[in-house]
Amino acid sequence: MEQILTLAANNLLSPIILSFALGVAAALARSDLSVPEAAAKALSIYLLFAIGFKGGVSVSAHGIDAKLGLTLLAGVILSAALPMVAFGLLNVMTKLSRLDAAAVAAHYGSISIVTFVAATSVLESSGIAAEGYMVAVAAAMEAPAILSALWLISRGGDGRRMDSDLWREILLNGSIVLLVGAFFIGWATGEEGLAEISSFVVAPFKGVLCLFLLDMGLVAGRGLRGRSGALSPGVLAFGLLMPVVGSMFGLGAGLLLGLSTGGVALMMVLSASASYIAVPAAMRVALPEANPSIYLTLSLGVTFPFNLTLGIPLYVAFATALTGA
Amino acid sequence: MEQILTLAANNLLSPIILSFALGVAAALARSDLSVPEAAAKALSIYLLFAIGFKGGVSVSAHGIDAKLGLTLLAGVILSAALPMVAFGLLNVMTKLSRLDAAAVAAHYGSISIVTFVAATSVLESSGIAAEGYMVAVAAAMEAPAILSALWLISRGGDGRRMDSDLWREILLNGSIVLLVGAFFIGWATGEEGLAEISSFVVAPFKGVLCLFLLDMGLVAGRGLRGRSGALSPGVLAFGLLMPVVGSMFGLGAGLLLGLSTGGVALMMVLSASASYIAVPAAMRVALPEANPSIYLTLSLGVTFPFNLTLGIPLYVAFATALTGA
Amino acid sequence: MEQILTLAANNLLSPIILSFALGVAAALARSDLSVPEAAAKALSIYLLFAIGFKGGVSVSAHGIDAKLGLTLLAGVILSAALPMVAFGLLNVMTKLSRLDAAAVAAHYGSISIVTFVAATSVLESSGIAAEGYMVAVAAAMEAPAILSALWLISRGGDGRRMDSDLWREILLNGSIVLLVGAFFIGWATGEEGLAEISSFVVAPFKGVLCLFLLDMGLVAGRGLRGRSGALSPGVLAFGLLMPVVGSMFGLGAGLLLGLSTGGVALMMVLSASASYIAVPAAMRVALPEANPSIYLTLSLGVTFPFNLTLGIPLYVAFATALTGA
Amino acid sequence: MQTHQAKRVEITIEAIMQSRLSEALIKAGVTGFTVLPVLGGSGRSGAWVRAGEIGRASGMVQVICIVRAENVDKLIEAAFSVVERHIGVVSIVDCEVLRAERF
Amino acid sequence: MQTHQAKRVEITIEAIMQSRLSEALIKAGVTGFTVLPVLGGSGRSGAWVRAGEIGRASGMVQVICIVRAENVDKLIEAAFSVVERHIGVVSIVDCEVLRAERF
Amino acid sequence: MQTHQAKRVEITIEAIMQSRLSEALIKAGVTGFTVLPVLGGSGRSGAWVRAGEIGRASGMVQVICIVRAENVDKLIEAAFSVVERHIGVVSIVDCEVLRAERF
Ligand SMILES: Nc1ncnc2c1ncn2[C@@H]1O[C@H](COP(=O)(O)O)[C@@H](O)[C@H]1O
Ligand SMILES: Nc1ncnc2c1ncn2[C@@H]1O[C@H](COP(=O)(O)O)[C@@H](O)[C@H]1O
Ligand SMILES: Nc1ncnc2c1ncn2[C@@H]1O[C@H](COP(=O)(O)O)[C@@H](O)[C@H]1O
Ligand code: NA
Ligand code: NA
Ligand code: NA
Repeated sequence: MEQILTLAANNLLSPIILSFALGVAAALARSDLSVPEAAAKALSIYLLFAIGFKGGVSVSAHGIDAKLGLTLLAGVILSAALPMVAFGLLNVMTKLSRLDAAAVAAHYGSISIVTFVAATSVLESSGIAAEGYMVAVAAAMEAPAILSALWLISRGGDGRRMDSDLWREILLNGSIVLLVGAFFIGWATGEEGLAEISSFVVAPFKGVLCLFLLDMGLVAGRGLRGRSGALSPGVLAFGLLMPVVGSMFGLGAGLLLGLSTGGVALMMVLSASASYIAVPAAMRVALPEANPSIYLTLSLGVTFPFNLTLGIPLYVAFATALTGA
Repeated sequence: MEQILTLAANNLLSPIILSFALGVAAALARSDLSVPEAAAKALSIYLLFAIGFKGGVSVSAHGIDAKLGLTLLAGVILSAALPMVAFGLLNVMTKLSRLDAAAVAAHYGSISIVTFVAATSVLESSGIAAEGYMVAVAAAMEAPAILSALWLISRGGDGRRMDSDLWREILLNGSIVLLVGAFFIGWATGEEGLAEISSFVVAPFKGVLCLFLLDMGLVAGRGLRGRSGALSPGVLAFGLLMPVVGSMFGLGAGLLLGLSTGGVALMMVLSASASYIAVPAAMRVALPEANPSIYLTLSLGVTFPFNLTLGIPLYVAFATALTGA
Repeated sequence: MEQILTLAANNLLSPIILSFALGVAAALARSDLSVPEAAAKALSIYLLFAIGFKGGVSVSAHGIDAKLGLTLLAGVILSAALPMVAFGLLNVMTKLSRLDAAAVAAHYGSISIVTFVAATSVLESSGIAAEGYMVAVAAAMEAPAILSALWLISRGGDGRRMDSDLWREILLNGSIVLLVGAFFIGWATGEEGLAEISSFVVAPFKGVLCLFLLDMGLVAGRGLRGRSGALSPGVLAFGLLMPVVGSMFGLGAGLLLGLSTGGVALMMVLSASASYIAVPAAMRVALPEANPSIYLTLSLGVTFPFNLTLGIPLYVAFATALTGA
Repeated sequence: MQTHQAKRVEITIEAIMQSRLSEALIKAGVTGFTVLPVLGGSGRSGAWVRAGEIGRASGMVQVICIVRAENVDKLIEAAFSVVERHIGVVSIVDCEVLRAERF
Repeated sequence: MQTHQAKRVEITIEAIMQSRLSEALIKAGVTGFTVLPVLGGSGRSGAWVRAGEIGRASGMVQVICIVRAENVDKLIEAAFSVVERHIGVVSIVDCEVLRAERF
Repeated sequence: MQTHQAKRVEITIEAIMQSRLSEALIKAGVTGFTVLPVLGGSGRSGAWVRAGEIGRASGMVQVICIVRAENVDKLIEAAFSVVERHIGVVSIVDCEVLRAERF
């Protein structure tokens, strides 16, 4: 318990979290501070490239693990199953329509790569190692949740939501391609490749993450300001409960697979986090009648800050305790 | 004197100033070289974040100074008072209308954060320390000058210029919020936080400043090319005289407060510099009839280059001589 | 031969080339991965500034070489002459109209600065030194080819293509001005200037190049996907043959001038590479009836990837063999 | 200079639907269109600005399509089939064009 | 497909005034509008391009507002009260719209 | 509020030709114009998107010019002399403007 608190306090006082808080505060105070869209996208390209690349280098260094395949599979299953859990909870806790509930559920099966990145940076600071291929697991967990949600809807008699364009857009969305591509580049070039570009992908990483989270804070804060009315107390409670529930599924999977402490923690983080890029875009195409204010505010305005500030230290503490590290 | 010349020569031959000169030259030659707007904004976000953060870290390292409060107050007073001085000088030296003179005056009470950043980098190269909280003073000096200018106008019988939106826009403008926010983040996380992100906020700082000043040079050069006709000789002379006059007020304040050599130099730089972001925007809203060609060309095309090239070494030399360092 | 293969294999497995390949693959698979235009432009500004600056520092360190003037002259002559060679080859190998052939020819006389940058990074990794002023030669080779192409057209009775605006646009285009400007800044500030900003212009250079080539790959891939139909087999063959032919002229010039191994290699690279920024823009103004699909796809979709992957190792190997290093 | 009657159709639609709209327009025989970026807007589904978009997924674009009057119905039906379930606005203006052979 | 008569009002105004204009429009009962970025322009107060703006403070935007004909006067008065002392241009075009219930 | 008849000319043209078009317009006595960015488009010379432009040299812009009806012919001739050999579209719409003294 004490360890959790220390970790949480350390986490809350890191420049990364404080930058996020600054963004939220600036947005709530209606400051005109803003990061240009192109710059925010460039920062995210940098983060995806760096995190994928470093994951690949780590795999090339430690050799390929027998558990890789199983872990990927577990990720896919979690991503597909968590929307069912979320949908059930939403039916109990809220009065959302079937459509809105399915759309929200899709977000919680999928993942937030920024939460993942923030968690790796916390692990690193704490000196806890993790399997390099967890970035590949992250990529594998992006899409299955969307299919689950559409299946939930089609069971309600409302079909024909997917076209082949949407398939391609989901499976080959920019983040997945960049993350996986950089992972393979890191794997192929290994330590030697890392040596060449480490003063780009390693040294400034945390600083870039600060600026990126500043922008995320601005975006989340604006969403909260403009749309918080869209959330009933039940929906809000779901946004805080679901990540914890999800993380428990991730914990179970991680322990079953026998992952390292860091691996278990990241599996929890992936299960706990909710998408706010890939899934919203897919929902706008496939379920345009679902209300974006609900799923965006919930995912980015509630669950993301929760995971970033309290969730990550909690998951890391659990993983540490239960893997006996 | 010799020291001033050496300092000035060193300053003029630094990559930072030469990058600015390259930008001016390219713009005057009508090259199509340009830095995308989003990139320039991203660079300025980086600079504000880094300078604020480092200021905060320095305060956390040296402890809070009893003079902090007084220095902030002095900054506010200078910002509010210098427009009166400028307005007086303009009435004597130029034939500008009351409205245009007040608009110009507002710029000279407020500050240019890039001039401040360039000055800190000169101080650093010369090994001269300064109070970390000078960035907070910079933030405090942005806005008061605007009120003074509007007061000057309202004395002419022309009132009702401020609405509550404008108040918020001025006090919570992006630069101030980011600068002050990063200052507090640096203060809260201290040396430990700096260690985490110093390869982002410290190592590449001067290089980023080069590219930023390249863009500033392009912008200033384009302004000079397109609008220099707007400036009469009297107005031009004001643009060169006023920073020196302003710096003397800053010098007095700095000596009275007993600041360090670097602190006095920065106080001079702040008083000498003229705004070209916050104040012009406020003027467009509050005094739309004032001619932007005059105040923009003067502030960015005349005073900014003067301070950057000759002013800073001059102020540093004065501060060094008079603080007996 | 073995050395060529090793060099080629090393080159193909560098993060830089793999990033390019990732971009091409993502574009061909119709992923929505994209680098914002402003970010891509910012990256290219960084690369031009860094490469120019480092070239200048190197000149300041090694003193000015008697061959500088002659090498510049050789560059201008090559740039003016190679379009004739290309035009002849195109008439033999393809059925392009006179207009399209001249437009294509212009591209092959001019240069691709990214190919040049990639080559300098290969040389660096292999520990092969080159004359610092080769960046100035690169700048000098951008424009003459355009005049040659217009002369080729005007011989066909079709004149009056140049206006003074176009002259200025070509000679003072952003890349040339930035490259040459940064070269002079590096020259003026020397090793001391480099020390100040080397953690910006040296350390992250290769990493930035990765992201830039990712974007180039995306752009080239999209071009190939959308427009490859525009290329007949003859035109395609030209796109692979011409760089090799060009490189032989560069080799001859480099050997005649007595350049270092690296200098000869870079002269080959410049002669082999084809423009895809400055010349296309000039062609849209001067020869709007020429088909951009042909010259863009050829230059960026065929010749650029060829040079990047196979060409550079080949040219370096040749240069190494023939300068006896 | 001789001009010709035509119709200028302006469709404001979510960016994510733009490729689908383009395809539908091309299928409906449209010979060309132009896409403009949109900074922000306001409507029944609330106000938004591109810079402040949550998730940055839901920006909009404006597609402008100039057609001969006789083709406007086909175009609008094609557009409507895409826009129907989505937020967005379609407006039509009479215009004149140069170089009618292009439309 | 059935269309309905409406007016398309286009207001080119300094970016810094846009939030004030939006507020005025909404107060005047407008149900929606779209904001386009502007790259540059030229007018009595001189020429400017966004990329070359001194201080980057003074860019412009174009606000497009489609309203029923009976509401256009109210809209224009609201717009004019904001634009009045500022540089900018207001133009009005007759148009047709789909889904009239939206306006 | 009093409005005045005018013409709104919209010229979609390659970005690289814009400065030449602006000069031609100013020579033709135009008092102002506004330039909008274009994200992408499709026409006889194929489809393109700005983000996917090879070489990024060949983007387009849209120039909007409001003039009195009596000046429209001069304007169009000036525009056409620039656009002629280039790809691009010119359309003209009747509009009303406030503050007629500005045009
Ligand atoms: N009356 C209108 N005039 C211009 N644009 C509109 C109007 N109504 C809606 N829009 C645009 O269409 C988008 C979606 O509108 P809505 O479907 O009403 O939420 C808005 O964000 C605006 O960009
Ligand atoms: N005749 C016009 N047609 C289109 N846009 C115009 C016109 N006149 C002015 N503008 C736009 O309005 C802005 C301000 O105009 P002005 O108030 O005349 O300086 C210009 O920068 C243009 O963007
Ligand atoms: N019918 C049209 N409606 C609107 N814009 C068009 C149309 N035709 C062409 N354009 C625009 O003009 C550009 C060049 O057209 P084109 O000369 O036909 O290739 C296209 O990329 C579009 O941006
Ligand atoms: Na999840
Ligand atoms: Na000042
Ligand atoms: Na060449």
